[in-house]
Formats: sequence, C-alpha cells, structure tokens
Amino acid sequence: MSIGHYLVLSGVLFSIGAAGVFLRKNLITLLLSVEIMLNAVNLAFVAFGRQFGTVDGQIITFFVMTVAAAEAAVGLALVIGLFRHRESLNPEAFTSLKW
Amino acid sequence: MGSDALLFYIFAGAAVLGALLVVTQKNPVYSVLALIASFFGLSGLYVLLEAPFVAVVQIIIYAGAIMVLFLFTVMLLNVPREDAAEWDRAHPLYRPMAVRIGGALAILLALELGWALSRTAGLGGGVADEHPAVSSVAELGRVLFTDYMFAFEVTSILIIVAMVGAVVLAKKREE
Amino acid sequence: MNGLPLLSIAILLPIIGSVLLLLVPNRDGSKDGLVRNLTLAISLVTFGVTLMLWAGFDPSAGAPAFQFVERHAWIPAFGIDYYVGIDGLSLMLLVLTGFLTPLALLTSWESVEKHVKEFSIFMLVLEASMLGVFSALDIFLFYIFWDFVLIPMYFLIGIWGYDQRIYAAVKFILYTMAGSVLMLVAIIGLSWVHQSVTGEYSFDLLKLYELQIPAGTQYWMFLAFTLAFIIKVPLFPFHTWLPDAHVQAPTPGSVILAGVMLKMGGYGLIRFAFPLFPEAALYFAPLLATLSVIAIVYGALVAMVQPDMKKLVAYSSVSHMGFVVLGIAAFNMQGLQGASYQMLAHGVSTGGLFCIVGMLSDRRHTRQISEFGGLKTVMPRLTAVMLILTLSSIGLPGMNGFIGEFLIMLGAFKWDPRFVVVAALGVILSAVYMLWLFQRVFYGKITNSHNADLKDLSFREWAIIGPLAAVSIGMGVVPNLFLKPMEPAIQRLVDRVQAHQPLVVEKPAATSAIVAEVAR
Amino acid sequence: MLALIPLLPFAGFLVNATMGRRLPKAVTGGLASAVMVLSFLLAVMQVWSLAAMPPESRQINQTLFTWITAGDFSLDLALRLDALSAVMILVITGIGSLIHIYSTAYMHEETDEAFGRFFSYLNLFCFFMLMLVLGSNVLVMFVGWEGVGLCSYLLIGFYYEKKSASDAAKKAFVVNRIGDFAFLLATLLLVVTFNSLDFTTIALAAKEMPVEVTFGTISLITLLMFIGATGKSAQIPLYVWLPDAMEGPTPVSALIHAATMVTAGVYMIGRNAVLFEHAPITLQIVAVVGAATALLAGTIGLVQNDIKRVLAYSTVSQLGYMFLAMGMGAFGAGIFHLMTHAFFKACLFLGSGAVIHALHGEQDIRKMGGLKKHIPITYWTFVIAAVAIAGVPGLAGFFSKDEILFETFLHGHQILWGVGVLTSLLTATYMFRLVHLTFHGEERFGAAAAHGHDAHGHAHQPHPSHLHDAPAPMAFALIVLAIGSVLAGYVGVPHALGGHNNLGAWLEPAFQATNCGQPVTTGELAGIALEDCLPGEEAGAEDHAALELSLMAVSSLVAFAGIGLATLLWLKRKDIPAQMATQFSGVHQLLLNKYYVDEVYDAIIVQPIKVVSQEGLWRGFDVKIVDGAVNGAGYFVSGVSIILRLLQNGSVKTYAAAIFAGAVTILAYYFWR
Amino acid sequence: MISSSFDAIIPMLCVALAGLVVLLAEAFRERGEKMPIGGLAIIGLVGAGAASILLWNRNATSFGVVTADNFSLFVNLVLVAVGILTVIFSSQTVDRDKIPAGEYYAIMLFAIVGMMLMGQATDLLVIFLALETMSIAVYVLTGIRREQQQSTEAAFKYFLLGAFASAFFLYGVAFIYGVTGSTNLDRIGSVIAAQSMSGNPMILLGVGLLIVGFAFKVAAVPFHMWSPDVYEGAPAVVTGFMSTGVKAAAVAAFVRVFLSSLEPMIADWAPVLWAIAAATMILGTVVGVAQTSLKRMLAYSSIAHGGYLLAGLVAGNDVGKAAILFYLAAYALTNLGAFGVIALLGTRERANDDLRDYAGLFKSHPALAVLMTFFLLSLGGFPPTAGFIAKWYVFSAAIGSGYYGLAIIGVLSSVVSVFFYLRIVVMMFMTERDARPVPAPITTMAYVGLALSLVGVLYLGVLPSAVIDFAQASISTIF
Repeated sequence: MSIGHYLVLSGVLFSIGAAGVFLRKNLITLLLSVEIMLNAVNLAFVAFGRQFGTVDGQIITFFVMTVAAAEAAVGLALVIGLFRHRESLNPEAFTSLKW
Repeated sequence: MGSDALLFYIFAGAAVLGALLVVTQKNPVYSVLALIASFFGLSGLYVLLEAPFVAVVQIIIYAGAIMVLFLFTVMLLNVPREDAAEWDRAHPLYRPMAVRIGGALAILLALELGWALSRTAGLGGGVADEHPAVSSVAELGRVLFTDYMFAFEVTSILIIVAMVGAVVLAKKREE
Repeated sequence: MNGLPLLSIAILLPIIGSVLLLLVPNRDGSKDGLVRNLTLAISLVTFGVTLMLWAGFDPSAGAPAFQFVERHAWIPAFGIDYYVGIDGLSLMLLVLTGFLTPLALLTSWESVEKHVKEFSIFMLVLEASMLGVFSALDIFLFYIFWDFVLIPMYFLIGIWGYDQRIYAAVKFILYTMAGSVLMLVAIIGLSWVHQSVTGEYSFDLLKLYELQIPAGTQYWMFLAFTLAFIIKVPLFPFHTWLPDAHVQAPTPGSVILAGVMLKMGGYGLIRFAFPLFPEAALYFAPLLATLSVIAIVYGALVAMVQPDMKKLVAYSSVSHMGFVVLGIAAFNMQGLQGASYQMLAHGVSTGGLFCIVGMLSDRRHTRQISEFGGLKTVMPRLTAVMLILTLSSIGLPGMNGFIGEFLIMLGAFKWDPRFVVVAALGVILSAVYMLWLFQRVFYGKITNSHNADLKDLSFREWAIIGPLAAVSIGMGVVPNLFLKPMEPAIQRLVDRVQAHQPLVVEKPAATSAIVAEVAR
Repeated sequence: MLALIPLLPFAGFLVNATMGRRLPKAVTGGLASAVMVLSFLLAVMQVWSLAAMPPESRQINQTLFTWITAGDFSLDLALRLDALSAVMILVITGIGSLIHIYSTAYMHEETDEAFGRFFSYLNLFCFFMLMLVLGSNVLVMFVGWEGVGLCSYLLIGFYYEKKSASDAAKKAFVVNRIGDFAFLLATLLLVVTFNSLDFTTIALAAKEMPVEVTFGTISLITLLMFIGATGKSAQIPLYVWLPDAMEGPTPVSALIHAATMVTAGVYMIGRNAVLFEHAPITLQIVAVVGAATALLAGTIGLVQNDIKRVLAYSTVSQLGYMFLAMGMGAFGAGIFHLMTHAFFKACLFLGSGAVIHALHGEQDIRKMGGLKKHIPITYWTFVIAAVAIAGVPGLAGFFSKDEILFETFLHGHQILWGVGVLTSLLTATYMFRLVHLTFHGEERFGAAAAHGHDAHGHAHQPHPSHLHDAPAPMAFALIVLAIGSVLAGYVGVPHALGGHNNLGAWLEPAFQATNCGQPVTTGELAGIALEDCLPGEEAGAEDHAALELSLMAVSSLVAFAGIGLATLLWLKRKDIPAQMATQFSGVHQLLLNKYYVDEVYDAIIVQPIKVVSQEGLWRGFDVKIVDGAVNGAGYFVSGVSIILRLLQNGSVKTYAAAIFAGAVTILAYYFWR
Repeated sequence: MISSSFDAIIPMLCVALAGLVVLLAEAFRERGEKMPIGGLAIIGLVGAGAASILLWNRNATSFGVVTADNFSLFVNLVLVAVGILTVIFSSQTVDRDKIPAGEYYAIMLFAIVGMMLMGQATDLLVIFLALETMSIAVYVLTGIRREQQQSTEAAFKYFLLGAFASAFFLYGVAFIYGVTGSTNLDRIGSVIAAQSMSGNPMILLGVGLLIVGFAFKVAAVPFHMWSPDVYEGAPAVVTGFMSTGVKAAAVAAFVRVFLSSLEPMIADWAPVLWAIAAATMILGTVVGVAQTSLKRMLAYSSIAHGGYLLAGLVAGNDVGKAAILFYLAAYALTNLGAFGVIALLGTRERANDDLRDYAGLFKSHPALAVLMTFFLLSLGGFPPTAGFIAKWYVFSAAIGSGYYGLAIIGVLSSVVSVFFYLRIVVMMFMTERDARPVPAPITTMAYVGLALSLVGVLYLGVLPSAVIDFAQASISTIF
C-alpha cells in the first residue's frame, strides 16, 4: 500500500473526528471525537515513520497517547464537574458565558 | 490486489466505520464501544505498517485503559441519551447551523487534504519500498530513552499536572 | 545662566511640582488653599523660567538656529534622544504657555471646588507636556509629548467639566488621537527612510530635514502629519470636537485648550509637516488654504448664531485658527510670521475671552447669551475688559489680532489673492458675531433680575484678565517685540521649503502605490 | 512734537477712562477740553512752522518706531504733517475743542460715570482721528480709520441701555467693516504692487506709472479704497449706518458724524490723489456715486421729521458732494468743502443739540416751532449755518460748493453738474424746512413734549416758560462755529471773484505727484490729465472766469429758490406739503422710509445669512453632517461591535466551528491561491 | 544524542522543583495549618530568574531539544515576572476564594514550566508536549473554582477547544515530519532551506495547521472565540496569568518555529498571518467596545494585543523579533496589573467586574483607581507607559518591512480600543458611586505587587533603552 493510502485514510478519520465535534450533543462524544482526531494523526505519524524506516513515528505516537490520556483525565473531570452543576451533558446547556 | 491491500481495506474500513459510528450514535456507551472497535482497526493498520508494539499499545493502553476511563465516566454519570434541553432551542443562531457548518467543513477539510495529497509527488510508492522497517522493541526503547529522553521526562510533568488537576477538579472538597 | 539646562528645568518644574503636590495630604480638601498657592507658585516660577529663556535667547540672524539645546541619548538603539532646543518660534510659544498657565490656574480658584489637588496636578502635567511639545527636536520625543497632552486634558474635561463632559472628553481624546496615530505611522516611516538612506535610525528633526524623500512617500507622509495637525488646529471639517470640548471643559481647561493646545497644530505644521515634506507641502498648500478660508467664513457664520457664549467663542477659534493655517499654507515670510503671531495673539485674546465667559458663568451658572443683557450697568469694569478682548478678537488695528491677520493676509495675498478675498470676509463676520455677542450680553437694560446684583471684577479676576488685556494691546502696539525673535527661525523654514518645487503627482500612480503598500 | 498732538487727547482718554468715574465733572470735562485746546494750539504751531517751509518741501515727519517687520515687509509707526493733514488737524483739533467745550454743558446732567466715559471716548476719538490724518503710511492711517470706527461705535452706543442705540452702534461698526474689507484688500494690493505702504513712496512710484486707460491694478486699488471710503463716509451703498448713528449724543453727531470721521473717506482719496489720478475709471465711479448719494440723501432729507436725521441725511448728501469733487480730480475743492462743511454742519448739529437740550430731549420737528424767541442764540447761529449750507453767496458753503459744481461742469460732466445743482436746491429746501418747522411758526412743543423722548434720562417735564437758551459753553461753541461758517469760505475765494484760492494753492503740493512729463494721448482722458498738470492758478483763472461766474449765479439762484420754496411750503402754505404727501403718498412713503434700503438689506443679506448660518450651516451641516459623520463613525463601530459580539454565542460548538473554518480557510488559501 | 549538559533546563528545573515541593508541603500539611506556600513558589521563580540571568549569552543546549539562548531566556524572565506577580496577587484571592492553595500553586508552577519549555524547545514534539503541559495546567487553573458553574464551564470550553486545536497542531507536526523526516527545528530548517518547498502541498498543510495551533493559543481571530468566555469565567488572577503567560509562551514558540526553521517560507505564511493579525486587531478592539464586563473587555483587548504581537511576527525582521520580546514584557506587566486590580476588587461571591462596579472607584479606592488608570493607559498605548513604546516598536517593525497597511490598521484599532479603556476611566473618576459590595481589605502585599507592575510599566515607558537593548541582544544570538 502506498503512503498516500494511509494519509488519505488519516485525513478521512481526522475529518470524521472533527465533524463529530459538531454532530453530537453530548460532551463525552465530543471528547471521543477529539480522540479520533488524535488517532488519525497517530496513523499519519506511524505511516511516515514506516516510510522513513525509523522509529521516530512510532515513538511520537506514544507521546500522543500519553497526552491523550492526560487530556482524557482532565476532560472527564471537567465533564463530571459540569454535570454536577446542571445535570446535563448537552454542551448547549453551558452557555452562561457569552457575548 | 494483494493480501496487504485486502487487509488494509478491511482494517481501514473498520476504523472508518467505527469512527462514523462514534459520531452518529446517540448513546455515549455505544460511541465508546464503537471507538474501541475503530481502535482495533487502527491497531491492525499499525501491524500492516510493521509497528507491532504500537499496535499492542494501542489496544492495551488506548482501547484498554483510556476508553475504560471514558466508559467508567459514562456509567458514573448515567446519562444514556442526549437530552434536548430547552436551552437547545433557545439558540436560534446555533442549532442547525453548527451541525451543517461542521459537516460541510469536515467534507471540505477531507477534500482539501485529499486534494493536497493528490498533488504531492512521491506518495504513490509503497510505504515499505524505500527503507526496511524498524520494529524491534529494543531499538524502540533505545531511541526512546536516548533521543526522546527529555520528551519522556516532560511527560512526567504532564502526567503530574493531569493527575493533580483531575483530582482538584473532581474530588469532593472539604468545605 | 548658560550652565543651567533652563529648558529642561522649564519642562521638569511642573512635573516636580506635581510630585510635590502628591505629597500634600488633602483627602478632605482641607489643604485646598495650600495646594492652590503652591500650584500657582510653581507655574509662576515656570513662567519666570520661560522669561529667562527669552532673556537669554539670541535673536540675531547669525545666532545658532536652536538655542538652549540639550541632548541626551535616550533609546540609542533607534537614535532616539532626549533632544530639546528652541528657536524663536518655540520660544514664543513657550512663553505663551508659561504665561497662560498661571492665569488659567487662577481662574480655577472659584470654578473648581472638588479634587483641587488632582486638578492642580493635571494642570501642571499638562503644562509640562505642552512645553515639551514646543521644545522637542527629536520627533519621537515630540510625539510622546504630543500624545501625552491628551491625557491631562481628558481628565480636566471629564472630571471638572459641565453636564456633557464625558461625551466631550471622550470625543476630544478619540478624535485627536485618531488623527495623530497616523502621524505616528509616518514618523516611524520617516525613521526607516532615514535608515535606508544613511544606514542608521534617527528621529533627529534636523537630520530628517536633510532627507530627500521620494515623492510618493512624501505625499502620504505629509497627509498623515497634516491630518494630525489640522485636527488639532482644528481646521474645517475636522473641527467638531472643539465646540464640545470647549463648552464642556472647565474654564481653565478652555483657556489652555484655546490658548495653547490649538497652537500645537499650527506649530506642528510649521515645524514638521511643511519643512519635512516641502514638495508635498507645496502641492497640498492650495488645498489647505481652501479649507482654511472655508474655516474662516464657516466658523464665523456658525459662531454668529450660537446661543451659548462658550460655543460662540469656540467657533470663533475655528475661524481665527483658519487664518493661521492660511498663513502657513502661503509659507512665505509674511504668511508664516503672521501665522505664528496670530497663534500668540489668539492664545491671549481667546484665552481672555474664555476667562470672561468663565467669570460670567461662575456668577450665573449659565452660558446662554439670552440669560444675560445689560451687564454693563452692573459690571462696567468687566465690560471694559471684555470690550478690549472683543476688539482684539475682531482684529482692530492696534490690537494683537490685527497684526497677525494682516500679515497672514499679506503673505497669502502675495501667494494667491483669491484666498484672501474670501478670508477677508472673516474681518466683517468677526465684527458681526463678536459685537452682537457684546451687545446682547452687555448692552441693553437688565431684563433678568438675576443679573441685577452681579459683582464686578474681584481683585483675583483683575489679576487674571488685566494682564491678558494689557498684553492684547501691547502686542498690537509693539508687535516687533514678538516678531523679531521669530524672524530668523521663520526665515530658515521659509528658505528650506521655498527651495523646492511643488511635487508633481500623478494621482492614480500614487494611489495605486499606496494600495499596493497597504495590500502587502 | 508732532506725536504730542494725538498723544495729548490720548492722555486725556487714559485719565478719564481710569479715573473719570471718580472725578467731578468739572475736572473730567475740563481736562478733556484742555487737552484738546492744547492739542489745537500745538497743531497751530506745527502748521505755522509748516507754512514757513517752502511749498515743495512742506513736510514734517516723525518716526516713532518700527512697527511691524516680516521678511521684506517693514512698516514704521510714523507720523507726517503736510499741507493736507495740516488742514485736517486744524479742523479736528479746532472743532474738536469747541465740541468738547460744548459737551461740558450739554452732557452735564449725565451721571459722573457716564460723563467721564463720554469724555474719555471723545478724547480717544480725537486721538484716533489725528492718527488717521497724521499717519504716514496706509496702515497707521488704518489704525486711525478703525479706531475712529470703534469710538463711533462706543459713542453711538453711549446710551447702551437703549436697544436702538446699541443696534445702531453695531450697525455702524459692521457696515464700516464691510468697507474695511475692501480697504484691507486695497492695502494688500498696494503692498504687492509697490512693496510699500508709505504714502510718499507710493505716490512717487505711482507717478512713474502710466495712467490706466483700461481697468488695471491701480484702478482696482483705488476702487477698493473707495469702497472703503463709502463705508466710513456713508456713501451708496454703505450710507445706511449714518442716519441711525444719530442715536448717539448730539455733540458726537456733530464731531464724528458730521465734521471729522465721516470725512475720512474724502481725506483718504485726497491722500492718495496720485493713485486716483492714475485711475480715471475709478474717479468716474467716485463722481457718479458721490452725485447719486448727494441726490438720494437730499430727497430723503426732505421728508424726515427728526431734527438730527434731517441733518444726518444732509451730511450724507454733502459728503456726496465732496466725493463728486474728488471724482472730478478736484481734490482741493473736495477738501475745501470738507472744511467748510465741518464748520456749518457742526454748528447745525450743535444747534440742534441746543434745541434738544432746551426741549429736554425732544427731537421731532413736528413738535417744535416758534422756538426763535425762546432760544435766540441757538436760532441765529443755526440760521447762519443753514444759510451757509444752502449756498447763499458770501458764506462758506457757497464758495466750496461752487468750486465743486464749477469743476464738474468744467470737466464736461453736465449731467453730474445738473444733479449737483438739483441737490443744492434740495439742500436749501430741506434746511429751511428744518429752520421753519423748528424755529418759526406756531409753538407745538408744550404738551406734546411731555410724552416725548426721554433720551437723556431727564426727569422733569419741559415747559415753554422754562425753555432756556444754550448755556455759556454751548453758546460759545455755537457762536464760534457760526462765525466759522461765515468766514471759512474766504480761505478759498476763487480767482473768478478776485480771490486767490489760498487753500487750493496751499493744498496743491499735497496732491502734486502727477506725472506731468508724460502727456496722456488717449482721447477724452487727456483732458483730465492735462488739466491737473497745469498749475491751478493758470488753469481756470482766465479762460473760465466767465463760466465760473455764470455757474455761480445759477447756484446762487438755486439757493435762494430753495429757501423760498421752503418758506412757501412750510411757513406760508402748509397745506401744500400735506396735500402732496397724500397725493404722492407712494413717493412720500418711499422717501419717508428711506427707499426701504434698510429693509432690503435686511431681507436679502442679513436674514438669509442668519437663517443659512443657523439652520443650514450650524444645525444642518455642522451638527448633522460633519459631527454626524464623527458620531456616526462611533455609532458604526458600536453597531458593528454589538453585531459581532452576537457571534460569541456561548456555544462551544460555534467556537469550534470558527476554529475549523479558520483552518479550512487557511488551507484553502494555500491550495487555491 | 544525550547532551551531558543540564544547563539549559535549570530554570525549568527550579520551577518544577518548586512545584513538587509545594505539592509535598501540601501533602504533609496539617489540617488548618498555614504555610507560606506562595513564598516557596516565589523562591523557585526567583531561582529560575537567577538561572536565566546566569545562562545569559551562554547558548546552552540540553538533550538536543532544549536551548537556553538569549531569546528564550528573555521569555523566561518575562514568565518569571508573570509568575511572581501572579503569586503575589493570588496570595489574597486564594484565601478569600477558598482555593486549595497547594494544588493551585503547584499547577501554576507546572504551567510556568510548560511555558518556559515552549520558549526553549527546539523540537516540534517537545513544543507540543510543553504546549499540552501548559494547557492542561491552565485548564485546571481556569476551573479551579469548581463550585462556580462559570469557572467550570470556562475550563471545559477551554479544554475542549484546546484539545481540538492541539489535534490540528499535531496534524501539522505530522505533515512537517512527513516531509522533512524530523521534528527537530534545526533539521527541518535545513531541509526546507535546502530545497524550495513552497510548491509542496504537504509542507503547506503542515504550516497551515501549525498556524492554527499557535494562533489558537495566541487567541488570534478566528481562533480566538474561547478567550472571552474563558477569561471571564476564570478567576481574575488566573485570567491575568493566562492572558500574559500563555500568550508569551505561545508567541515565543510561534516566533521560534516560524522565524527559524520556517523562515525560508516567509512568503507563504506571511500573507496568512497578515490577514490574521489584521483581523485580530480589528475584531479584538471593535467587539471590545460593546462589553460591559471588565474581564471580558480586557479579554477582547488581549485578543487585540495578540494581533499587535502577530504584526511584529509578520514583519519578520530583527526589529520585529526584538519588538515582540519587548511587547511581551510590557504587555505582561500591564495586563497583570490590570487583572490584579480586578482580582483585588472581587469578593468570594461576586467577581465585581461589571463596568458599573467601578463607578466612583476613585472615591473609595483612590490608589487602585490611579493604578488601574496607568495600566489602562498603557494598554491603550499612551506615553509615557510601556504600552506606547511597545506599540511603537512593533509598528516600527511592520513599517520597516513595508507593511504600512498593517501598521495603519494597528494604530487605528488602538484608537478604538482607547474608547473602551477610557470607559473604565470614566467610571472610576467621572461617575458617582453606586452601592457595591465592599471587597475585602487589600493587603500590603497586593499593593506591593501592583506597585511593582506600575514601576515596571513606567520604567519600560520612560527608560526603555535598557530593555530594548536587552531584547535586541536576545535575538542576535539565534535565528
């Protein structure tokens, strides 16, 4: 398979992830969408790394995973915090700050 | 079409389908499960890219740990359905717009990426044509703890911050 | 005396004074008297220093162009210096500033009752920055003073002004700032031009004078500079901040605003816009002259129908300052001498008019002309002084207003008589609106019973208005006292500018050039 | 020495202005009069020494200091006494002294404050008037020119509590300013043309220039100067202020609005005689305007009922005469008439003042009559002056007026001469109408005066039995002026009557700068130019003696006819005027309302300017458009701000969409640029 | 390659150690025991500052991915100043708002570590990690008052959008890695310089996506929309901290990436940044006009200031680089001062940040009003304050590169911004006081902090020469 295939796949996944941020009305799905985006990036890294024949790409994915984990931890903590305030996970419930 | 190609399309199809399911499911539990499925697809792709350690880590850490954390939260909060609250309709500016705009933008982005890639020379060759794969865990570890030593250390701070932060944000506070 | 950095002393004295005032504990206003006396003393000393500058100034043609020069590196990386020095033109404006500030402070003694300490600090800081504007030879330093002047004035209007003070203050500061920021762009551009020619940055005015600036650049830079200055002057159609600012400002604010701050615009045109960009200046001079004659007639006509005394005087300033710009546009000896002189004259006489309006409004808490009438009966002394200042404003020969206007018209006439024919209408119209004002306020019977027992000038008021009236007359009788020191300076400026030919601009080319530049 | 002449009155002004309110009237008035008399004596001394000089070099110069310098333009504050200004300072200080003396009595009932103010103004006026005539350059003259305007303003508005007085004052100043506008332009043109403002320098330079056959620079300069003169000297179209100026105290009318200030325009033309001679077109205009003004004012004067207004229109009319003379190039004649007019018109005004004084403020001649026996001194002096102005042979007015008419006829302007003669008839008529209505016939004052004017703030009611004649100072002034009215003419007795026209000869050098070396060849203009080139004595003496005599006869006849007509109409057959007034009510109304000139000016100039300024420029353009644009920019920014902030709707998805869109746009730029 | 030298990371190490010590101290703290935790933090920061000064001109590098060139050291010093001032202002609000002090200070210190690392890192991956460290820490700080819905909401918005933007950033890193085979800035730079890249769509993708990531952190239009909400929702001290520290770190990394390795592609990214800078200046000021909440107003103002910083970046010349550094310093001091005042006036229940709350402040708190006025004047760019010199400096850079249009947009937008700064002044000085909850008495410590800011603002405004020279020296050793 050519690198192009992997990159296109990565692009499609990234776009789906990005679209997911808009499609759902659930804070958790929003976070999941961001995870999809990060995974799309990971795929690109690994593909590039494979092409260059180095381990850099793979190693970078570890860091990305770490970051994703950290984000997930903080993000979920915030989701819980929000839920405590309004008993809702709808992002539109949290628009008290505006204009 | 070789077996590689077949496997690629199977895994790619799984990843994309999983991702699509994530963003179309109303129930977050299903979304999380679909994402795990998608991760398996990705994991397969990593194998195809001769990165078995990444594939394993993807399953163990990503699908196994992070997604469980998500699932745990979903269960904890116990809101299986999206709620269309009254504040949803209170925003005439927003509701249909963001979805449509987001969808359109996503398609645009995909087109742009595809278009850009189609114009890039040298993407047609096979991934594995030029260089042999480096897939040994030993080599991986060596590079990680030499070249990426500092980055590795930085992640420790990152994780401390995340940990302390998550605790500060979520723990019950003695008033 | 030569050893003392007199110029810096003049600029720093008010600042030091304001710091001193800060140290006076006056939360409850119990020390207002002390604050007032101290402030007045500081401003008088400053005036004394400006007079010392005058005394030490060598007005002969062979003397150095700029005297009392002080130069200290400030931001050496960009060739920015603390670089001050004065020629005759600056000197006269310094003296004017020094002269008007103590008088303005005196007018505040009754009209300003709250936050006296803060008021005094703002006045002193204002004075310092105005002195700085007139003596800066580094164009960056000049801009700093120029911009800084806005702040104390903003507070003076905004805190101690009348009902609409906030609107007026905000309008004042935004309007004048909008004009001056483009000048900042041009100043920076100028330093880059200098850098590209000589390889080093410089904001030294005298070095910048020597630059050969390409035509297209001159064109835009001149416009940027001029916009800043004509807003300050203010020239039609950029004048509308002035009536609001004047009307709402407290009396001392109006006095300083009309007396000194408007002069900053004229000074800027003379010192910066014209000599820095001579070709462009000559090219645009007819446009400026056209606007100025419109301002003369327009200001006068609008002044004529104002129901509010302060507004009337404010619009009359528009008219008078139109003369100044006309003289500058002519840019020959007579025009420029006239313009410079008119600035001084207008400072004194209009400053005086605002003082009187302030005195009336202190007594009656209104400035509506219709509220007055017949004041001559109860306050003959004030009437007499008002008459003198009115006549000075009208430009009666033998008074200060005439000398300036005559020289301006003479200079402009030598340049292009058509402008003068229109401008001279101002001579008629100024008589109409000022005398009408005078008649409505002072002549006739007292119809409003509130006016029946108004007090005539107090001693303090005499101390304010007496010097102004005396100087108004004195300037008309011995104008050479003021014209002579300015002559060499103005001669140099005229020589510099008149050595050039007007820019030949193909407008479309220049326009597309700037469009291209903006689009980058 | 020379400077002392104006400075003395100025000193008087300073003292009276600062301390006048605290000093007793005797001191104030005495001081003011004393400085004037002193000034007069000084003037006499100066003129005496001037006369001792040879005629070609009769000049006394005094430069005080350099006044204005700007580049190559430099101007001295300098005074110059020559033949022309000598005549003027004598008139000013002489008649000025008399009027000061007169005023000490006339104004005696004013408060101390007003009394001091009055004399300070009066002194100040004399100072400026002397500066005007003594100034050696245009600008110093302009200082005086405007200064007298200022004093006129102050004095007309002396009774400032009266609206009409302050209106009149303002009107006088503003109308004068219109003239000054032109005068100023003329000054600027002079500087540009001659690079000097010194009269002598200009005259010498102009001498070298050809006479302008077509309208050229000098014509423009002189025309502008003349427009200036029409303002100051109350000629068409700017005469309208002078009748209103009668709101001032009567001595003021006598001094400023009859004897001195209003003649400044005539003096100015005389001062610049050389220039005017180089601009025949302007001279023609001057002559026509002068004649037209003379006639117009004369007709109005015929029907006015206010004693001072009649005299005011008479002044306008007589000033027209002077301009007619100037327009003929007969500068000497103009100045001659100026001088004689000063005497008899001052006398008339002071006489009218005495009448008003006697009647405690009554000015309407319909409410007078029969005063002859009550106030004989006033009556007789008044009549003498009236006879003089009417042009009865032997009195001052006769000689001067006759010279003018003669010169006019001589220059071939028969129409203008006709106008002059007609005016002469009118003058005699309205003057004697005035005399008859005031002094002759039945007494009409009495009860009528009880509710008459109270201009001076008099409290007591007038009563016939209490009428008293002019007190000593007033009588003194009246008598001296009456004598002057008789004798003043004899300084200029024409050659035709065996005189030597001494005044003409005296003045000759002042006007002599004509370039006689270059004969002008073009057509009819040659006449004027050549005429002036010939020395005055030979010019008319032999050739035109007969003509002059016959013209004199005509005007004498006209004078008597006018007096007779007046006697017939307003003394013998009073029904005729009334009948005429009804029969020609239109004309009568037209005349009575002064041709509605004030109303027309008001309607087509004053009101439109006010309305346009108020509604158009201020409330319309300034507030709505200019300021509207400024505020509009502010509102625009706020409006945009309010709209843009709505984008910030608080929804995290919208924000993400913005980021997304931004990213897509950047990429789009890269791939489709 | 392991560099044996640890020199370059000493400043970070100091701060990180301080953070750990703070955490430990908190862990061993007895209930109710008071500890000078702020003091510990300050000691760490001062140590970092001292280390930065000692490292001056030594161009130390560690691990091949961290450098301590003068540029980053200058940024470090700015960050140290930000940190110290934030700690000082926090000392009052932490107690008042019942914020868990140990965690708060620790996270703040870790955030500063991330910020410093952003400036010092020479590897895109490390920059990413630093960015995330900083961001996550700041998310937490934003939401630290979790009993307030607004605080949590702000944190979540910031978090979600930050993660979203990070993904874009990371994707950009991936493409650059894909083209050049490395994430190291030097190597990227040499690869790009070696061959013309502007025809390569992939590198353009990378550049474009990197711009998104950085622009988000700088809060440039249209990636700015989080900032008003977040600034409003966060505690005022934190807002001050992030509006200065985060911006400084992001701009530092932005400058390093775009003006070192991506310099050869300046023709490709400058127009994009030009448009972003212009839009940022305009929108920041224009929308600021309609705001009534002070924090929100200053949020828009800080968006606009991001635009000015970008203008310096667009200029791309030496003046621009130095100008950015100077601007960062000036802006940090000014904005921290302003937010400090806002923070001090708040109460536990109410932020007191509405415009009306400032009515008559001059009467009740004259010192605060005067201080605030100076900060506002500096934000508005009036002489003789730091803001003026800073603005002049960046516009000078823009004009030097011929970007007159950008400079004109900049100066005009700063005029508009003056309008809303002055509204606050109007309220404080020219309006009568309404009834308003009285804030807790203000400690001497807080006044010291404000005075320090003011001294800095005036020092930079009146005698800027030393710092300008310093900034110029900072850029001379790199790029």
